[in-house]
Amino acid sequence: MYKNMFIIVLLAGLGILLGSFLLTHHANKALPELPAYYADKTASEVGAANVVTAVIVTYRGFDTLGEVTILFVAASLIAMFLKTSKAPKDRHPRPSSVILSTAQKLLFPLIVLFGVYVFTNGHLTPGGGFQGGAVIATGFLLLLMANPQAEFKHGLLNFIESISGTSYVIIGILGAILGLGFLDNRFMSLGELGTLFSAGAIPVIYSLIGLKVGAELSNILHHLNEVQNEA
Amino acid sequence: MEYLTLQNIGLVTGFLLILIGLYGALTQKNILRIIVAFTIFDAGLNLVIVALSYIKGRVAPIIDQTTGITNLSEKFVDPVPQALVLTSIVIGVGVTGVMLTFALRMFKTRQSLDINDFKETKW
Amino acid sequence: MVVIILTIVLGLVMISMAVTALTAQRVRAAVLASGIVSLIASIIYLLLAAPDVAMTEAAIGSGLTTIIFFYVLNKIRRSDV
Amino acid sequence: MVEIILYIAGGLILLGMLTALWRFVEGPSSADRIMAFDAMTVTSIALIALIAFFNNRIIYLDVALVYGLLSFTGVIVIARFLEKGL
Amino acid sequence: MEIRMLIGSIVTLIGAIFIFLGALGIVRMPDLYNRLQSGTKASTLGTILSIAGIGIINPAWAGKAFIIISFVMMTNPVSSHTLARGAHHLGIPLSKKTVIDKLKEAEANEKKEEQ
Amino acid sequence: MNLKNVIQIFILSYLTWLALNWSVNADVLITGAIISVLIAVLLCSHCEVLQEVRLSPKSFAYAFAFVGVFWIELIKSNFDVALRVLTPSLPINPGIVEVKTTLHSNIGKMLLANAITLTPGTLTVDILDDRMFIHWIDVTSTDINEATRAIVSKFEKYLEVMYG
Repeated sequence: MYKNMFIIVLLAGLGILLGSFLLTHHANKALPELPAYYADKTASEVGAANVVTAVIVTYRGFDTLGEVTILFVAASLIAMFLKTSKAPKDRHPRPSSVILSTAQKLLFPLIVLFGVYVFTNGHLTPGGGFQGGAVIATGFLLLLMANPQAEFKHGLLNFIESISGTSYVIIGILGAILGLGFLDNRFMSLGELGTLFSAGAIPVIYSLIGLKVGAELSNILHHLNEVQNEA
Repeated sequence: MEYLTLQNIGLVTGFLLILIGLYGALTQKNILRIIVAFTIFDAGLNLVIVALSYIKGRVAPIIDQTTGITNLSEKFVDPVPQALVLTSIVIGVGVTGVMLTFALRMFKTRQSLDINDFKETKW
Repeated sequence: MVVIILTIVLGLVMISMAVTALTAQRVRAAVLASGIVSLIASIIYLLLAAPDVAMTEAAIGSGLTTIIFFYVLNKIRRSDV
Repeated sequence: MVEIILYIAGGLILLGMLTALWRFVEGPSSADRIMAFDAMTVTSIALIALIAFFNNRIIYLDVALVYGLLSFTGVIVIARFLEKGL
Repeated sequence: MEIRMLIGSIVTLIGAIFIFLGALGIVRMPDLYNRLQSGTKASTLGTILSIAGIGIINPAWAGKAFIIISFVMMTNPVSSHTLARGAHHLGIPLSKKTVIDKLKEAEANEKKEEQ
Repeated sequence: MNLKNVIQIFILSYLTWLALNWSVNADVLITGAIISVLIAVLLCSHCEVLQEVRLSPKSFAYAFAFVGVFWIELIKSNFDVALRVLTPSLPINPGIVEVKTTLHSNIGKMLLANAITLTPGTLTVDILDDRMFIHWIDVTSTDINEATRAIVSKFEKYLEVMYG
């Protein structure tokens, strides 16, 4: 009883706070100083057409490194939670129909290609490593859908993940040595704005992030698929 | 009528989602439903941040033929909160995955999903 | 004006789906409803001039979260799930 | 002229989404809900294309493609969940 | 120029009408399978026509519009087939108007042979 | 590792890449070629899906004819179902019928099932070897042969030439 009263009082207080914020706040008419700097200088300093990508990969590169680390820790935690209960396989899932398995074979290369398109064009169009990684994981998921007991190349996934993670850090250090700071993209040529080979190291970094995220998410889905049924 | 802008609608929707999600997370008994309420809370929070970065009459911060390359700071919306929200969404799915697998482990040890059955670490 | 009406309708749908997610009888309906909340959020992100966020929300926030939820629900087969 | 026709089209698409939503709330079975979800997401692709046209940005179409791909996989996963094939 | 844009917008409008009719079918039809028939199929054609109309209005967008159209045409029948198959396996009932169900008979026959 | 298969997957991926980028600059062409080769060799050396396609002028002509017939059927049957939905009395006569197909290859079966599913009024519910179970919104005959003639034959004669 007291607990419910407490919850209602808490929510009402929060509601009043948010409502008063809504009534008193004034919409921005112009960009603050820092975002205005980013918007004006991205084209000449970084060479990327997508300002959000420039902010994520270069200006705020450390944040993204931390983000990738958090995702890695989450994937390891999920593997740890699920691996301790490894039991002999007693799953008998209903097999999929011919239509789904054939469509999967036809769609799988195209989905992976689309994921690669999303992360190699991260500096020109919306999207980037995280979205492209999710699309690639979708392709692997479709593989699992068509054949739930498919044997996955676990080693290959882990290999891709660790190689791309290490390369990401190495490129960051290269930026510190050859350029101006850690994760600086200007040690490769900036190229012409709006073309595929532009923005220095951003496409390379985003491709590595995409491969790493795709491998991690595929690993998570594979672990979830393998744990045996309960109850 | 001047309150009826895109930004304010986004803010109101986001605030209501935050309140609904918080209410659900505090009152539900089933662990899985608590996690569902948490994802709704997450969506509302992200919506509020993106709505705050919107400026009326401006376009998405991506340079192409329609924007030109001069005076960009007077044409673009704020890119920094968008980058922040992108990070937040990716971390959100990692957190949700960990919560779900933990709920699965809890269910396996106790065959129950009720939050009141797990009281050992309560203080 | 048209954009304002569209956003209001989408926002109302989001809020009603969030309420549905809390009141649904079975967990799978709640998960689907929260998936719809995320999907409509990604359309609102497009209207708020944030295509990057819209893409991330569609791919990761809505897609992968729902998929992981259903994988876990598959391991917990009970009458109310 | 063109814009007025497209506004009417957008209104019809929104109405279609809301009608599918009614089926989602109504049920009665889980499969009906998934079908309403599928119809809504397919419809949303058209809505996103219209938004892209009114903003005059081709880059928004990428979002529509990702949206369609993820909703397709989601429906497959849930359908396989229903028939216990996961 | 003007004629092409008019044609494109009319194609989009026809697509929107199909989407609306499909949604109407979702509400009116009596059981899941009939809803799948009218609902997702009409929505698919509506979406295809809408995007084709947008592609006609802006010829520079034609490549991406073509990709989206072929993708939707590839994936949508697969998902509705999987859903219908799962629903039939789960035993979701057909409406009272149904005249015949050969699949149920075939499954019953197979079970008999196994025993 | 089958060379014909790898080449087919490569061509498919490369065309998709070009349509996605919608430009023919040198950098797009080179990157696309590298990525398509990697996908075809590393990921798809075992998915023998396009093997059964016959590459001859006749099959190309039939492919175009198939697409044309398919679009005509699609629009015709869409109007049919739309009329049924709009009629207040809802004149439907549904049922699941069994039909037989003479196609042997998997991709031919998949294309046939997809074409049947995409035309409103018919929906492939299940497929067991060469028997397909189809939900039909207006059952005119429950006999296998007549149902086959009404639903399958119009698509099958084109697909047979292309995929066998």
